[in-house]
Amino acid sequence: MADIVFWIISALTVMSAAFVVLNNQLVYSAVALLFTLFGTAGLYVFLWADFIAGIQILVYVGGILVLVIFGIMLTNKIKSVRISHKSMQQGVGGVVIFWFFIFLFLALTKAPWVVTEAIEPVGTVRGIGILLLTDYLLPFEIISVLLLGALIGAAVLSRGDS
Amino acid sequence: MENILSLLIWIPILGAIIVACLPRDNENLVRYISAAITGLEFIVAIVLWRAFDPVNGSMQFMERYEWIPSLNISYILGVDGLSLPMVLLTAMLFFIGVFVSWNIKKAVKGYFALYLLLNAGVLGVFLSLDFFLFYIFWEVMLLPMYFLIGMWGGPQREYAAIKFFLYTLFGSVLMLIGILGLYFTCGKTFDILLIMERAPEALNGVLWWGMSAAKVIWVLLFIGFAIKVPVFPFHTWLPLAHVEAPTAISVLLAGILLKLGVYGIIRVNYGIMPDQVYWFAAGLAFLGLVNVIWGGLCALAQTDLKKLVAYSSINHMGYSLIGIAAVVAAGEMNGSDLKAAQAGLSGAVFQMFNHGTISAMLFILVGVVYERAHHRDIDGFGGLASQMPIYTGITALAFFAGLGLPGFSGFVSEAMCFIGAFPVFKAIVVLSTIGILLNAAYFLWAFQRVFFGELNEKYKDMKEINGLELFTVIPLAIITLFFGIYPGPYLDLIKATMDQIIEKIAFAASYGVM
Amino acid sequence: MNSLDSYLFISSMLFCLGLFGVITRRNAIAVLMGVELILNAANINFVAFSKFNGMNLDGHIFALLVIVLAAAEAAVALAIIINIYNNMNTVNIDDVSELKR
Amino acid sequence: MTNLQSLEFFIPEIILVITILACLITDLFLKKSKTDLIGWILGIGLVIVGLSVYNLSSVPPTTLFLDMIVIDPFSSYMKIIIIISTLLIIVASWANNELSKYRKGEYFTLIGIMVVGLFLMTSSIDIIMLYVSIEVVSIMSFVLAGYLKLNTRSNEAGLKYVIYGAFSSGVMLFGLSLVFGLTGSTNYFVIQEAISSIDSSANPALIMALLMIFAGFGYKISSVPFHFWTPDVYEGAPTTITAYLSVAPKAAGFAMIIRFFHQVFSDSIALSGNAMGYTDLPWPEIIGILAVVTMTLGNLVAIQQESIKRMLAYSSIAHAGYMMLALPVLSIDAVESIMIYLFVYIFMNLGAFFIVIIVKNKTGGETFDEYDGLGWKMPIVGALMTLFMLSLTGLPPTAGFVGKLYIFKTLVGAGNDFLWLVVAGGINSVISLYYYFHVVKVMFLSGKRSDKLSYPPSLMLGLIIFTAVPSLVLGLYWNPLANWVKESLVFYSQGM
Amino acid sequence: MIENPMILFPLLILFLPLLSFIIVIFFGNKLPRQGDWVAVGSIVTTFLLACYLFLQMFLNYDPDFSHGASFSWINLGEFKINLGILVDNLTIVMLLIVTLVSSCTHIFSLAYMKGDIRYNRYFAYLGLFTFSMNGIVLADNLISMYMSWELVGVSSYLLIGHWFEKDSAANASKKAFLTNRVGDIGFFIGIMLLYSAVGAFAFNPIFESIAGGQAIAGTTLTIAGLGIFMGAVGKSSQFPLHIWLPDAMEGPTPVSALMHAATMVAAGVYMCVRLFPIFTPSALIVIAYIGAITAILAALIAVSQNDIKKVLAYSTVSQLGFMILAVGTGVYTAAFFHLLTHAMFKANLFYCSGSVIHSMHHALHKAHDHDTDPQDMRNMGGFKDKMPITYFSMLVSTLAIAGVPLFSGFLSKDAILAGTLSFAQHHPEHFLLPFFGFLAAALTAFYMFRLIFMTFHGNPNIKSIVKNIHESPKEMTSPIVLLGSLSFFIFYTLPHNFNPMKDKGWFTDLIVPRNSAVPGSLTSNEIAEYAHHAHYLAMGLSLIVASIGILLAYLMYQKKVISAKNISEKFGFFYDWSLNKFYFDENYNRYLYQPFLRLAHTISWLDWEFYDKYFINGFGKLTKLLSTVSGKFDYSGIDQGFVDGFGRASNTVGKLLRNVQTGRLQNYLLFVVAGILVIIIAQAF
Repeated sequence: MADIVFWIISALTVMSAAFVVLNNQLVYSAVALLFTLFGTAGLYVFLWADFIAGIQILVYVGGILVLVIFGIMLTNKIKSVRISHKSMQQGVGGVVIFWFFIFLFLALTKAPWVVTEAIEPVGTVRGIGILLLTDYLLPFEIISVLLLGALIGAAVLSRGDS
Repeated sequence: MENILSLLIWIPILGAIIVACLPRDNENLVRYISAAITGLEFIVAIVLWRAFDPVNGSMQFMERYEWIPSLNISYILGVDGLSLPMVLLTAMLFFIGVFVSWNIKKAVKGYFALYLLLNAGVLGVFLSLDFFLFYIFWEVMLLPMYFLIGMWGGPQREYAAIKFFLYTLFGSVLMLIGILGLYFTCGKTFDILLIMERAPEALNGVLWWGMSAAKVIWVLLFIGFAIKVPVFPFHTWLPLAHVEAPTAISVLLAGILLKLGVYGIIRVNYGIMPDQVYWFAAGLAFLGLVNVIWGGLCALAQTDLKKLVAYSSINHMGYSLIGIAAVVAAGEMNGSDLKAAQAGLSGAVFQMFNHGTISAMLFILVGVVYERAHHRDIDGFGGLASQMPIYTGITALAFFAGLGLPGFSGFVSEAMCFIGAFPVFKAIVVLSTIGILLNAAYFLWAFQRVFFGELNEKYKDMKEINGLELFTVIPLAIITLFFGIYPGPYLDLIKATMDQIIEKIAFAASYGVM
Repeated sequence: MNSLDSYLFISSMLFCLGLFGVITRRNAIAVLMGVELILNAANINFVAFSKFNGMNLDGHIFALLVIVLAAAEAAVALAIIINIYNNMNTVNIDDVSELKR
Repeated sequence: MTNLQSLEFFIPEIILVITILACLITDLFLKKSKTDLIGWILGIGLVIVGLSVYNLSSVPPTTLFLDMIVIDPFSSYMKIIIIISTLLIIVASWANNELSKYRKGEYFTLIGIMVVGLFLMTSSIDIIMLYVSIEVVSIMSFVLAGYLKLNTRSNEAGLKYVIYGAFSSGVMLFGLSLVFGLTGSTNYFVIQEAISSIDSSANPALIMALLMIFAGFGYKISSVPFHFWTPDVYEGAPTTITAYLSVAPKAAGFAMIIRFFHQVFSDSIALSGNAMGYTDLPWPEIIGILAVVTMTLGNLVAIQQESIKRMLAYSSIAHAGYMMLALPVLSIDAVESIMIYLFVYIFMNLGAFFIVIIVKNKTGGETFDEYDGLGWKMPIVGALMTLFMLSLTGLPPTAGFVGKLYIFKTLVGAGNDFLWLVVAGGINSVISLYYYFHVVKVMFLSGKRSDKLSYPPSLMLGLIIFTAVPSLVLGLYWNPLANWVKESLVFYSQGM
Repeated sequence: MIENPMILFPLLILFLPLLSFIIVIFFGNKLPRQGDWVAVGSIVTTFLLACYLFLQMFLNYDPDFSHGASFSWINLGEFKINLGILVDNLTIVMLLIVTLVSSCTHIFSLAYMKGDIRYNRYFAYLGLFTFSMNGIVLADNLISMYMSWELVGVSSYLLIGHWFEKDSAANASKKAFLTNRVGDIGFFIGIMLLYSAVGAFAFNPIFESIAGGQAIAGTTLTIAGLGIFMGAVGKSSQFPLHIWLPDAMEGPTPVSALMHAATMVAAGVYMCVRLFPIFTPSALIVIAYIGAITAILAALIAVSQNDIKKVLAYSTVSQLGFMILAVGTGVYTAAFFHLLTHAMFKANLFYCSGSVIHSMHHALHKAHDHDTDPQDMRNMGGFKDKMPITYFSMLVSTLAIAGVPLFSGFLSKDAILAGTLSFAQHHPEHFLLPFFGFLAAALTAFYMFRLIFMTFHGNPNIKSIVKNIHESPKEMTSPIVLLGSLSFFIFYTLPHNFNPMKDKGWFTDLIVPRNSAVPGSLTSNEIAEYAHHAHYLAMGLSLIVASIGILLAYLMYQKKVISAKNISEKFGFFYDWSLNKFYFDENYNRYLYQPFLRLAHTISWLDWEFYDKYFINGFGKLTKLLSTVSGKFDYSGIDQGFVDGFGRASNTVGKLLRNVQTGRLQNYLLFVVAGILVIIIAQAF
């Protein structure tokens, strides 16, 4: 059962991702991206990463995707949702990327990944929390500086002065 | 006396700074100060010459200061019989050149500041005994030259300037690689004398790209110097640069800068890799032959007087190359023919000096007529001999000196080059004697077209050569004549050093692999 | 089933699709979407490696930070886009001189 | 070292963050015309930071924050380079007319934040830290590149920068994830150990990862083929930011690359002498080829630029290529040569950009037409520009030559495998002469003597003289620099 | 050393003319009479000094009389050049010739060149010439001989080009110099060959070492000898380099007399005589043939020339051929003897022709006739009574050159012919040599008398000028008389012999042939012996051929019994060839000069228009092309064009976003991905 769900989610993720890059209507792509992101979150659940899955939905779907759609809407004087945009070199690109995928996947499957058995934890929040305040304190703090900067930057750029 | 060599280098640098600080509207002041500085320089050079001990063939007046210890770079200067005549020639030609440039009107201050900087660069190359220092001076010459050609030159000056620059830079980059190669193989030092000591052993058996490193380095350095000489096929910057440069700069280009190439080959290639001389000498002689014939033929076909003189420089430097190739006669396999080696090498070094004076004279004289007629088309004159007898006389003298007439110094050195190279490179020397005929042909033909025949009506008011111009030419003419009649003083000056070089090369034959 | 390889398959699939998007799309926002796919692919990797390496939470931290960074990036991108929007509107209307230059 | 213990050695960054906050707060109370004051605050703060960096440069190398970053002389050296260039940029920003329409408070604040990121780039030894610091720098750069809100070109620069920045960091991230998967750690030293003992079946994945990671690195130092953002961003961004992007992130990027390749992809003996040690991965060859392609492309394309700013953008690509030449060798000499090159590069490149600012302030343009006869109208600017061009070409007796000398020396000394790189580098210097001297030609060779001489404002004059002096003096006497670099050539490594 | 008059006087003889040159060229204009007195004074002094030397030699009467002195000119340790002088009988006789003819020329020129615009320079150049000629004569080594050799060429260049306004003069001077240079190249190669083998430049060590047979022998020596002989070919105007001498007649006539008849052109012969010991038998054969061919060729040309100076010029070439022939056949003292006698009578012939031309010139000037050529014999005739001194003097010299007994030419020519004949007797395969010799002798008699008859006898061809023809001034007639009288045999057979048929005299006593240094050659005694045997036969033959020549000329040009016109028409082909000098100039021009110039132009074109333009600049162009290509690839050039106008960022935001990526960037990425793919495949799988 779990496998079936896994495969369904995987298929959903990949197919909607394909839709994102292949569809000619920008808004449709954005919506397809939503499904991909949801699918990814589902995969995180399968990977016992409940916290990350939540963050994925909160930040990605709730934040980033909205921003993207907002951007699309804002920059195209929308009269309909069909904002077409063209692609290029799909043929050659497709062939190259296909082979790239083949070899990438081959390389990845052949590689000796570090594998250790583990049991499913009750939740990862606690562990992540501890790590963030011990081992990864510095990145965590720096991220805050970064967010501050991004905030200032976004504010500067979008404020309508001068 | 201790630091006389530094004095030689720093006087013009300080002079350049002084000139740059002068008010830009007082042009005459700039000229007088430049003349004074180069004059002082000339005096110092003469003092150096008087104090020089010709019996001692090694470096004299050595100065050595730590500079960049982390790379083993030092400030080392020294002078020997090879560089001293060149220093004298440089000081003299730069002094004379100030008067040749007297009529420069555009940005006088900039001109003379760059001029003095060039002076420092040239002297630095002749005097420095540390590769880094050598290279710096080598490159320092480029920038003033670029501006001097590019700003004060003829119609195609910008093209000529950048071409000169690119050509030379290409050579110097290769040279830099060669120098770095030596730096590493010879124990991380830039000290030329130290490298000379260590190189034959250190380079033995080292391979670069599967080739003997010594050979690769030789070729890299050689190309760097060959472009300056210029050796065919690296010569095409020269006619252009000479034609476009203002007169004084052509004088210096031909008179001194070309000598740097041959000087470099003797000092660096010969000094550091004497064993490889045997490997390359035939090629060198052959290139000399090509220079002689190719330059001569090209000169014959020119219609621009200055270009003719420029190609004649290519032709004349060919003799020098043949001369330096002759040094292999001293090797065992060539019968240890010391007299041929001496004749060839000394002849080549003598030829450097002589071409310096003669071509300087030629360019000054071309400049004189250009100043009056504003063109240099050989066929556009005619009959000037009746209008300007003194000018004609001096030009005749210069042309005869150029075509290697006995009684002028050029003859002595060319003959020595030939005589020296003959035992080893019979065919090449015999073929290059055609050059003697070519010399005569292009000079006399040009002379005839410019000076003989009926006077061209356009120039019936042309002014005779004036006192200032005479002042710039006469000393050169006197030197040319003096050394033509009695070359002894010059040859005595260089003899000991030449003997050292020959001895070294002769010795290298015993361990060098062909 | 449900092995590391299957996650790697999905992540490399997403990565390649993202790459494809970046390579083929002409629209800036569409390219940005391709980039998001790539980030997601990487995140799947991190989390997957985390799980299969004895629940090593380093990967989770990494993924978390990536998500945050992606958000910041998107915010800045959007700010720039909005700025362009503002700018264009004004420029379009009155600043003809700059067009003529 | 634990987080608390680390704070003692983290003082520079802490001071920096405090300065940033001070900037931010002060900005709230200032009128637009007074925002130059923020520059003063940031500048003074940076000076203090610099002093404390200098103060810490002699402490024994150690890791901080539980193996997140290190403090060692190498990072201190790079930090000082970054501080010097930032200070110069701050001063130049006061005089840059492009910015006069905007508030500069946020501008300086963002630069401050960027410096934090750059500091961390030079010192991180954990791939998470690496990624975060790169992102800090990138995101600040995006904003700064698009800072001229009213200028479409600047907007465009920002947009392009964002998109390609995100793309590159995404690809890098994927590569990092593979490394994480293969080694199970994010710490450099653990990764290094794991890689040195890894099965050869990992090679395809490792190469894949390496190439992807290099996408991120290459993007930061604008190496081909990740340079594509450079011309447009450099051209569109405010000139001060262009100048800044061409030096500081590049320096930090090289620091990061050196550290990464040293401590991840090579043996621990790599830095102990001239001997090179690396795994059997072909990364030296790959980087060597990329270096040659980078400088060749940079030089070739620079030839046909009509805008000097754009030409300098390509020239900075070429310079990245020169520095990359030394990367495959990665001996002590190689790192030394890159460090020296970076130091001299700051001055000559910033000097050139400052002159672009002067000319743009005066004429409003940055194409070659604006430079026509400049040497006659503004002799000092012309002369100094010539000096910078000389130095960028790498001709003695300028600092640029010393940089090239060290690079070439490294390559010649490294032996046969690298000789072709020297030849390529040499030929490229010759090519570069052509376009650098195109500027000189335009400035001096055309145009006539003008009776009215003009001089730049004293602030800019001071700046270009300040950059010109090292550009010349370091070409003649760089022994102190060489010694300092030698002293700074100490990396933290696991064995210590 | 220097106190010894046998050293000091030669040195004075050498340098006095140089001093005169320096004074006159620099200060001539400021001196009274433009300084001609300086030149004349110095040269007469040298003549007197030469007379003193001659007297010394004569009193000594020692065939081995020899003095020498040298100084170190170049000393590099191993490589040394000592320059010095060698004074022996040969030198002294030659010095006497040079100074005598030179003095005469100076005096003659006082009148002849009066009023010339470059009067002082003319005398200065004469001084330079005399200096360099004396240098050749006195040289004791190859280097100083070569140096003087070239300097002689230069003075010749300057003097031929004295009237450089005329293109023909300018061309002639250049031609003379360049042709000489061709010979000089050979000379120099010969010097190098000798030096590289022997290690010395001075004559005596070279002879010794050749005699040793170790250092150099066989073919090498032959080549060296022929190389040195090349110098003589050029200077003495031998076939095939004889073309310059007739053209050199563009110079003033006294110059022709001095240089292009008596001394400079004889320098080649002098050198051959001086260096005779180094020539191998095979080299000598070549030399002999060159001489014989030159003699006959020039004589054949001379018979049809109408320009009085051209006839004399070709006659000179022919006589020089005789001398070279004599050298080649081994009787080189005969060659020198002929040099001596020829110098006297040929100089005189030129003075006489100068005198004639001078008066023609004046006459034409008076008649305001500027079209008539004053040198064309067809315009002359009947001058005998108007210019008696000139006529008689010229007649005497003509008799001498024709080889009539009682005159000097008979003695020397006879000696040469005897030598040639005996050579052919011993080497029958070389029968052509005497044949050419005798035929040339006959032709000489013929064309010289043709000249006499056409100029002085018969009726005036242009009556209007004859009345204005009169004898030249004393400055001109006195040298004519002096040299004319020196054409009598008696001056050469003193002090023992008064028999005009025998050449024995001081000359043969003092100038004795030396053995060749080449091992295996005939000794001088053997050669003399053989020649002696052939003496009477040769004398007879030469008398016969001379009579035939004179008679023929008499019949054709005096009596006009035989019509010259008829003959020339009958032998039209030969006449054409002779008149046009066997088309040497034309062929040289077509097959030598023009191709050479074309080669020069081609090379120059190659160098400048091709090599530099396409190859060197090709690198630049290639770089630019690459730059364009990579620029296009890296960034669309079209975009570049719009960059400054921000047209690319066109007016809607959407468009900006859409176009923000140019396709190039994505191409890039594609390449990158493909590149990575390749690397992966290559490296990892």
